[in-house]
Amino acid sequence: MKLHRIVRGLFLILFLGIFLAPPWAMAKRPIKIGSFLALTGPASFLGDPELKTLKMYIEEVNEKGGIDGHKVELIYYDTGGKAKEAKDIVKRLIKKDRVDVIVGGSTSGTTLAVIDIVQRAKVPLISLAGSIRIIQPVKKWVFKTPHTDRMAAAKIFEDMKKRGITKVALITGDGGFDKSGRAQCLDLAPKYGIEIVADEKYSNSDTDMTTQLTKIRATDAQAILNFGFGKAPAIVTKNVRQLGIKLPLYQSHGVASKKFLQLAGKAAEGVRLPAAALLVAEKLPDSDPQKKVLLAYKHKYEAKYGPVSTFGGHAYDGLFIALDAIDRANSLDRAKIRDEIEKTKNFIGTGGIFNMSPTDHLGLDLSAFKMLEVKNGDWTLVQ
Amino acid sequence: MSALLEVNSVSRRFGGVEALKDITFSVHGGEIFSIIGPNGAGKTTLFNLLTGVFYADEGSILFNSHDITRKRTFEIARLGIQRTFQNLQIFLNMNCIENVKTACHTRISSGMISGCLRLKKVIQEERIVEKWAMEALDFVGMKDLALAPSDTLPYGLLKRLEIARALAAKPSLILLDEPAAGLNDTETLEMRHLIESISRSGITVMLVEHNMSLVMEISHRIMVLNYGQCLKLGTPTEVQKDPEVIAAYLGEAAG
Amino acid sequence: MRLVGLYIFLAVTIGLGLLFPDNYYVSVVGSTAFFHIILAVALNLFMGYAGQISLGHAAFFGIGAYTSAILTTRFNLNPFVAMSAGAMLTGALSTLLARPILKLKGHYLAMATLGLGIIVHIFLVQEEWLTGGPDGLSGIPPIKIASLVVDTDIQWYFILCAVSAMTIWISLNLMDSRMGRALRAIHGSEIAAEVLGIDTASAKAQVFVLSAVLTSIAGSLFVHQQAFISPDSCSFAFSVELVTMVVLGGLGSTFGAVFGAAILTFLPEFLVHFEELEVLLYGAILMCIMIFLPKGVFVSAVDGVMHLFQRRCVRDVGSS
Amino acid sequence: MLLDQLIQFLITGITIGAIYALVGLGFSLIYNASDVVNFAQGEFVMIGAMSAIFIYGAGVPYFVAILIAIFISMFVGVALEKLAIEQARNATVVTTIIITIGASIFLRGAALLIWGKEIYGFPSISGDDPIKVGNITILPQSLWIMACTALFVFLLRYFFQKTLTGKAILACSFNKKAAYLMGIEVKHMLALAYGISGLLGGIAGVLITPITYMTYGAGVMLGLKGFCASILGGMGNSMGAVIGGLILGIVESLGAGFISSGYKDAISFFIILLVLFFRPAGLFGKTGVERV
Repeated sequence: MKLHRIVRGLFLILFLGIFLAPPWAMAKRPIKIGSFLALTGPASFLGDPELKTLKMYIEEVNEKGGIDGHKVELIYYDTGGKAKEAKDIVKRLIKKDRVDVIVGGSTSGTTLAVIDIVQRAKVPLISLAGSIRIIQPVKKWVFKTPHTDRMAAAKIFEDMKKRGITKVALITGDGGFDKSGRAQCLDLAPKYGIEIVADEKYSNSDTDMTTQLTKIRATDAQAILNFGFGKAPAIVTKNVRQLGIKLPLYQSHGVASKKFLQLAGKAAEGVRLPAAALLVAEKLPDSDPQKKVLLAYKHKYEAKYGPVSTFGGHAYDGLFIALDAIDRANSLDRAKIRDEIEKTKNFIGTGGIFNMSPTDHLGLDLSAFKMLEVKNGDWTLVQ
Repeated sequence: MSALLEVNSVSRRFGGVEALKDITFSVHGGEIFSIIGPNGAGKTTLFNLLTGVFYADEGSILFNSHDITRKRTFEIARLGIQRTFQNLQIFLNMNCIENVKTACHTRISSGMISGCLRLKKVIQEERIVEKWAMEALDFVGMKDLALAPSDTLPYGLLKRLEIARALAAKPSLILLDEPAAGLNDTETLEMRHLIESISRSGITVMLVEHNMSLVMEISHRIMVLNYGQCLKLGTPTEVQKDPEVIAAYLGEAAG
Repeated sequence: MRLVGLYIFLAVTIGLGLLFPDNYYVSVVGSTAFFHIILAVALNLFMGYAGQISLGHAAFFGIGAYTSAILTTRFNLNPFVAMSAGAMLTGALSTLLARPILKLKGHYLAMATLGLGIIVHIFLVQEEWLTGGPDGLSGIPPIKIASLVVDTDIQWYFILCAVSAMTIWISLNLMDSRMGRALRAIHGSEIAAEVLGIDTASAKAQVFVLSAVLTSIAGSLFVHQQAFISPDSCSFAFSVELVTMVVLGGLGSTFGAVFGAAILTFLPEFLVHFEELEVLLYGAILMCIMIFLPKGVFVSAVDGVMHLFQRRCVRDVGSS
Repeated sequence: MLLDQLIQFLITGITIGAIYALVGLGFSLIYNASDVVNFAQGEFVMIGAMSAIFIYGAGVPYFVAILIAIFISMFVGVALEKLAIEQARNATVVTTIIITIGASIFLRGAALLIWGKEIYGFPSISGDDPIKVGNITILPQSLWIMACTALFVFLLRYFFQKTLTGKAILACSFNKKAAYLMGIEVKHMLALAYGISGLLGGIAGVLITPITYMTYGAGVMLGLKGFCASILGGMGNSMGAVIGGLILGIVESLGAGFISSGYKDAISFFIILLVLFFRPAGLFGKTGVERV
């Protein structure tokens, strides 16, 4: 009986062993793009479109013959949004897979965790995460494509100022994105003459935020600002309407996807948020230099996977900034690639027009952000 | 003879049930003192009070002139009372000799840190504990099984192992809770010899047992409990002759 | 004889380290495995030996890690001083909590330790001024031994190998000592242990503190190796993972914990190739192992080998 | 104004609490029948919700979709018992805990494969327009949640106290061997208990999704809260689990409202710890006496 069990156990392990043998096979020297994304866990809605975008465009590039005859190979792993996993994965990308450049880090937490490693290993990293701490202070090997949370806060406060709002209630989650956004809001508010009259928090796995919003209702706030991503902002939006709060509701760029509109439904009407122009590509004037790029991306993505989000767009920007740099560098020397990434000028991406420099590893300004408002279940541009 | 254990007017209630009511007796050094009575008479409860598993609601218990009424179990053990259990409480996660070695806890003194670092003191202790444990196993005739995992042993051997374990703690009083229950005739006979040799080695024995012939043959004195009350206390002959006892208990059991 | 397992462990790990110093699976995953080994062996003292359960050990890991991180970055303290401070803080906290928490049994104990872990985790997330919030703290200096700065993966490999060996040594020593037996006795039968004169409350408290302090030291080392710490390194999920390691390898056996830690470290590395199937397979493998080898991989294997021999031996003596 | 706030907090607390209660009830039920703490309970909730969303999405009428979904999570419960728990009958408590944790990971992995990582919503039973009484608002769905929880608590009570099958399950929990000797099919009873537990989870899932949305990983937190509820009330005590769940929900809501929204979960865990320090077997649990 006992032995029988052990034999069964051994078979199980053997069986698995056969299937688990890693695919060692490798072709001749392609360009290796490494990526570490949150494909599972609460931030998977970021990693998912990012991966799809990377796969889709690398396929396209390879169909067109690659870069200078080099095929492009994508090597990616799932972080689950966890910092510790991200560190191990990046070490694996560098040590085992020997990638030329890394595009990834869906969340700020995972990106911040690996900065030390890429700096020491001297591998260029283009992050897809929001926090300003990633590029400020400037780190030699680290770049990023999404607008910073500070820019989002600034854009929101700018809009509030225009509407004459001076008292704002803040409500944020307990994730890295939320916390970092909250810190930027608290820091920036006085510069715009805005007073934060409530600073409520929730946990991202919470099921209901009416308690926090009831407290906010009792303050003299003129607007509510919710910094967060995932399902929580949709719940907040619904709860605001449920409690009959008539104040303007601002969301962050963390909800810039069709999904938010689906989830929040009618409650989303009138919600404003700063986001990349991608969501309103069709509504841009034809003169807008970004329009062509945006529509191309949008059509390609939607033909294959369904509604776009700005998150996948960040991956598009990151991938092509990297590939252009490799093309210009005409070499797979990591230092040369890094130098060329830093020299990126007038790159028209989905997030805006990138102009990087040794002091600015993002290369976007506030104009890259558009202020959107939800009207009739769709995004519209606020002029 | 001086009294080793003095129990004075002890009572214990569980909810509304009086498990023990005003029990008074004393046990002398060196004797075999048995407690009999029908199921639920309070025998095991009495053992539990003596070992601090439960506390008495009223009354006092003196052991070797220490008041142990409110002492905690391990403190009482350190004063020299050991017991076995009606439902065996062998450490099934250890082998035989480890079970017995555990009982030497109070006879040695090294702490957790010195144990972790295996200081010289620990090495010396381990040597002497090994010797004590083998002696105790030898005493119950289980020397050859020292390294056998205890979860593979048959019931009869586990009973003996539990006694070996209690003996290894060097008690002056040992409480045996139904040591012969579930044993066949041969094993019961072996158990009887074992109890007698424990007694001969100078350890006072208190015995709870349902096997009447065993009790009558080896006990010096017997206390009969019924519904938590002491019905009779005396020598085996006195108890056997007592009409009340016969009516309440022996009548059916010995008949 | 007593330490033969430890020698094999050292021979294998040192051998691997010398042969493949630059292999990812050795230097990087291997180092992570050592952390897990230290933690699992420490947890096994509490769970396997004393038969208690803790779903909150990540909290002690976090306290050690954050104390080291904060003291070395903000106050420029020597890493070893910071590590001791972390260990002392953990020791004090666990001593304080041991008595009331360890009065609880089974699932209630699981609940209490789980609660403790989550409270600490929430603190780490919320107190951004101190802990950096969810993004954590970075830029933690490496440790220095004499004048050698430890900052390559293979250096860490050997250091962690030594610490793991030390932890295993401690665990094996404790097993065959007065207090070690007392703990295992509590596991076997708490009441019988008391009756044998063991102050079970005190013994449980002591091993809780010991286990917590070892965990805290591992946390401090972790923070210097990673140069970074964030709350998700000490989350509830991590506590559960540690418990799983101990049980998977074989509760109560030091090398069971070692095997469990190694398996659960390397398994995900291989499952990565299955992409979307990874989570499903991980769960399935976990279930299968526990269903077919309920005593754990290592213990079941050892049992299997010993079984025939033992049974024959018992039968012979039993019938005599 | 303060009273309005308090009432609003309480409504929120009771709504969340009712959900915790349903999940906690599932824990309690399985614990009663088999002494196993089933850490996959949260996944029952998730599977019920996800199934309902997709079946409804496929064009099946609303209530039919809900019924099928509840049936699916019930089936998952039975499958878990038959394929995992029953196979490991002699496993220790800790081993079964790991088995159920493995099961929860497995189910999450399966949900990931089948339904992906998206967040999904589900329509409410009777619309999203809040009912207003002065300054106090309440969603119709909250009322449905409260009502359904009350209904199922009542039904379960009836089931265990009045029906033969219910009593048989209870008998298994007291003494498996004796129950077996009395002619009770212990195996079937256990499967039934898991099935009911899955059913409760499925109901909880269908009820909360309109309010909280659902993802493949949302079961973890719900399971944890349900575990807290059943421990707080006293493991194995069904009414205890319900009251524990309600207390937990209310403590969370009031903690967020009056003390600190960032620390509200810490507050509720602190309260649980405090309760356990004074009542080591929960509020309504019996402290067992070991017979030696």
